[in-house]
Amino acid sequence: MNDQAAAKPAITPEPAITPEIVAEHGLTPDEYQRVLTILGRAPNLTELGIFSVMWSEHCSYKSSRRWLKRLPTTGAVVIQGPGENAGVIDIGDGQACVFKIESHNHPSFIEPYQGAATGVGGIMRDVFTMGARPIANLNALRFGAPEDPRTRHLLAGVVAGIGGYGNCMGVPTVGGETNFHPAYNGNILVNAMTVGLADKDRIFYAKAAGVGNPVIYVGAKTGRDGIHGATMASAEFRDDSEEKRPTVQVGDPFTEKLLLEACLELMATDAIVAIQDMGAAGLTSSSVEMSSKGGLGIELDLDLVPMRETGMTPYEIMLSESQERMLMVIRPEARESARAIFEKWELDFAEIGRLTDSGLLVLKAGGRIAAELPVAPLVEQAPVYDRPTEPTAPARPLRSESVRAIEPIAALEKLLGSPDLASKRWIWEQYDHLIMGETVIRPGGDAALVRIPGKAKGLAMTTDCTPRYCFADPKLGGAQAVAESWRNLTAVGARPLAITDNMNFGNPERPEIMGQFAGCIEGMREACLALDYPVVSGNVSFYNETNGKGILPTPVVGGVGVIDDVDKAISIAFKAAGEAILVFGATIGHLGCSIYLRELLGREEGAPPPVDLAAERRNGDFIRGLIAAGRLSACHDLSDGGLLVALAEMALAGGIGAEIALPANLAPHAFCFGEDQGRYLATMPTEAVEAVLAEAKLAGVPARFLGRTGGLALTVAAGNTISLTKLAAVHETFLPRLMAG
Amino acid sequence: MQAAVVVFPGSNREQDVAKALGAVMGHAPHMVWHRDSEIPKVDLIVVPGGFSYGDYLRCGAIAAHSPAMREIMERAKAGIAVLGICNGFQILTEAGLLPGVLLRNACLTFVCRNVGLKVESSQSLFTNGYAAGQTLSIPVAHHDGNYFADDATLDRLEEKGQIAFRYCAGDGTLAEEANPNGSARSIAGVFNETKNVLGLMPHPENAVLPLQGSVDGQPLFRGMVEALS
Amino acid sequence: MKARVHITLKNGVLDPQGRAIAHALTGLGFAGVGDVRQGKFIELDLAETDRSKAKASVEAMCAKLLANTVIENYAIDLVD
Amino acid sequence: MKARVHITLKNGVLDPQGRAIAHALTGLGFAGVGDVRQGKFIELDLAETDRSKAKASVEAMCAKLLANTVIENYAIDLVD
Ligand SMILES: Nc1ncnc2c1ncn2[C@@H]1O[C@H](COP(=O)(O)OP(=O)(O)O)[C@@H](O)[C@H]1O
Ligand SMILES: [Mg+2]
Repeated sequence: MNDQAAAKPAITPEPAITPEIVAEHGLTPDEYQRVLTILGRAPNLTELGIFSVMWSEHCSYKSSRRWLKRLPTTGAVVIQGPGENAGVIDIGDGQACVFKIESHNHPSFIEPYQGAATGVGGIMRDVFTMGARPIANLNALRFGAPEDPRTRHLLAGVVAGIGGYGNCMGVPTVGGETNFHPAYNGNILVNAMTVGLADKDRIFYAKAAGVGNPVIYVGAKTGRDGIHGATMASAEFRDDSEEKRPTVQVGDPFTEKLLLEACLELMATDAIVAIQDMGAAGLTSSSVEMSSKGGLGIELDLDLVPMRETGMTPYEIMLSESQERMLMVIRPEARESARAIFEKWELDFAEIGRLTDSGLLVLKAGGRIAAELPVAPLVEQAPVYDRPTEPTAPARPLRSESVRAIEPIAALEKLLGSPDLASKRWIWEQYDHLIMGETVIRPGGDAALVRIPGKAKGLAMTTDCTPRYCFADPKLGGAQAVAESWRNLTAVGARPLAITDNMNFGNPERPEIMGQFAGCIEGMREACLALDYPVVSGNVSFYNETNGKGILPTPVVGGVGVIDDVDKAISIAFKAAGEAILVFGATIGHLGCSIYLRELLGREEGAPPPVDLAAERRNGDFIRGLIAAGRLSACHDLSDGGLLVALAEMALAGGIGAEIALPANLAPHAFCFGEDQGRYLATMPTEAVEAVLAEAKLAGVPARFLGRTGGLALTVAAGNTISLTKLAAVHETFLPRLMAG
Repeated sequence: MQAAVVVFPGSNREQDVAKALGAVMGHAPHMVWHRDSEIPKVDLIVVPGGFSYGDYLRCGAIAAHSPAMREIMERAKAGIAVLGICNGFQILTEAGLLPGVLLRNACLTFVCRNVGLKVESSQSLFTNGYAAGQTLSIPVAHHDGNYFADDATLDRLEEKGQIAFRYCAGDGTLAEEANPNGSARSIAGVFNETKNVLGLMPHPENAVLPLQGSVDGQPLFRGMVEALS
Repeated sequence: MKARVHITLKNGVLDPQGRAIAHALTGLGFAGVGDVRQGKFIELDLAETDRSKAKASVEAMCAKLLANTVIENYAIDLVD
Repeated sequence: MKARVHITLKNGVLDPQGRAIAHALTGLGFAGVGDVRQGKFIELDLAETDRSKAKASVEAMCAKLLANTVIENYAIDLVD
């Protein structure tokens, strides 16, 4: 190949490659050496640009690949694991669920509305590229301290952007999570997840095939948007990078809606051989990915690329991140029928090249060769790093005696109004969470539940991560994130099936950050194995760091589960007065790393609550059984804030109060606010209690009667009480007040 | 009875309303692509919710000038029933089939939630399934539902009984807090003078099944089908 | 030739965006901000070279599509 | 005094709105409509009477709130 390349060298005149240019493209001297060896000559600027994006952290996973291999990715339900545009699982009845999560952290910090909007647009493309119609969106957000001057502006823009894109696409945004912590002041996290539905035998892949087959460009025109977005997402922020901003990508959800309908219409025919959306590194990664997966060459005539701006160079065309574009390989005889569909939807449709057997990526422009690169080495010889890791020092366990006791009701009132526990209604009411008419469980509870059109069954979905646990103990935190998502799905009655993950970390070149990453992966691995809950897709976002200060390690887990009959699903809301309230799972009152400790005592310390995966599974399977048998009326998993917070959320959701007694053997604040894992609160008719307790005992599931629902107040241990009206006010004021400024 | 749902580029609740209608009609409505100025002979034309043409320029403005709309105006003048929901309502006002305009929500944000709706008049082919004064729970999901018209127009609408729905509290009382978008006089839906055209912002098509948390939208579809069959 | 069109809300039509801007500016500590109104500014490239013809056709564009004359006024300048 | 602020998208920044308008105008039969860009036009009443002070404070308003300087440019005229 090298001789060939030498025989017809790229001849478009472009500046000679200096070490400075190499550095600007984020390639190390070693990596550049590797380029020279592969080519047997110096690259021109376009070729260098292509190497730089293909070998960027974002596209090559060079720092994480070695660790990601540790994640379990197989299982009975897995149709397609990581490596394609999205993961695919079997949900029965010949149907498949296609889902993935993706970060748009850096762009959202620079321009919150467009950054978040294009993030949502990108992940939806990943899902419908595979032939699935998106049926739900979720998002996991992390912002800096509420009092940080930038937080309000960022939160407002991100939420408006997510809504602006998803609402226009007509896909309900049904869930997510939102946390605040000073560690995100300079690096917010915006992770967007899309869940789609397809026929099991109609999944589309990126693997190109058929020498001579036409390569088709469809969607929006190409402009100078976000050039070097991919390399930006792979470079640590310096304060001045707020100044030298790259051109921001602007999203056009209207065009994407047309693209979605046009693609699905074409996918109903047998025209498509391979299809790949143009995401980060647009035309470069899509063309390289398709040809490398097919072991073929590809030849593109850049003069045929639909252009929005004049005078774009091959470099700019190949690196542009203009949105709402797709690349396809189709059967030649389908050309005209395919064109007709895209013209009906008023979208560009251009044949810009063909597949070859040369194994080369050949770019022509103005009748000259603008670039000529061997595809296989570009992908296979991408650098892979085994970066040094330094394990996080174990956190000193915290004796609960050392934690000041605050009267439970007074503490609850403060906690329910604290940033992480306050209602997120202000956010999710800006998302159309009802369109399509299948939303059974709306935002505000545990997992969201969306019925499958025309079926009794539904898909439950959730995103979860507790970064403060991951920071104190990465391995435990990784396991906890997986376990909590599993628990959230279980709490509505669903069978957890698989996850997608979004690993958000600091600078991987720092051993302690790599140590956090490795630790979280190990924990996730153990939890996935213990819970039969494989990883089918994911995304890594490194360099979430400003001036050497990294974010909290944030491995967001997006879980999907199935329930056979949505009528059997239950929400967190109390349904009737006079019902019994039980807590399942062991309550020992672990206060290390708790919200109570942080919000009320200003202490972020101690070891996080242990995660016992065997117990997690035992308890969850037991709860799911009860729900399937229709024996519970409401259920809520216990997470941030502990038992009393969950009880309050259930009461507020149902507009029905409760009275519970406190155990003698445990300090009230430890019992009410400890964050012991693997627990659920559930309600049932009083008559049922005895039998349920007996069965729990047999199943080895700790269970205890707490009290009863009823009234319009929350009462703890006779006497200490607070009205739901007052609780609701506290719970619902934080965000509206913050955002009103 | 026959119905047609007109689909514009960017419409996105056409399936929701087609399902709700189909369920009561016993057969699916015709889905008509906006470019086909030929709309089949039907008793009801629905302009569905969504973001026609991305809601660019003004919500509904661009769709209001499509060939399909010209045809719909003709049919409406000829007395055929026309129902515009959300973006459909915006399109009908932009086209001049209904009075007033829909401005950006007073809160400036998109709002998705169930709201209280008071049925102002049951005297129409759209609302005969309800009792006047009845209160409903129906979802809204819009960014521009802030109904505006000058006082003279509003007075006239009230005199002629052209107000179909108002936003209200659970107990049926009109209140600032119960008005999700700042609409003048809490107006959520209006008829044309001859009451064969209705536009409303809320989504009855998303309140027809128990799993949707409310079935208060049912009577609207049942009433229409009874009146038009 | 180029046309620049200003589209503004008629008096008496409430302007939620304008009001929100005024409120936000005051919140940011800008004193003495009174009424704020937000309108649109649309620039069009036209093939037409004849001024009066261009003017007429932009008039028609405004009346037909660009402005909603129930609530909006428009003003047109041509620049060549 | 009054300030009139024009906020326009920077060159090269995609303007889906402008594109849709151009497309619609052509659809309505207006020939020769080329590029269309849509911006904002904001009018503010200011208590400030000193021109240069007013100018400075509106500058600040644009940078802080009115314009999104990542993708938008702004131009200010004062009229008294
Ligand atoms: N950014 C968001 N988008 C949509 N829904 C959200 C978002 N943030 C929080 N929510 C919703 O608020 C509820 C509470 O979130 P969270 O406290 O994370 O639940 P849990 O602790 O059970 O994971 C959930 O229903 C979640 O879907
Ligand atoms: Mg939960």
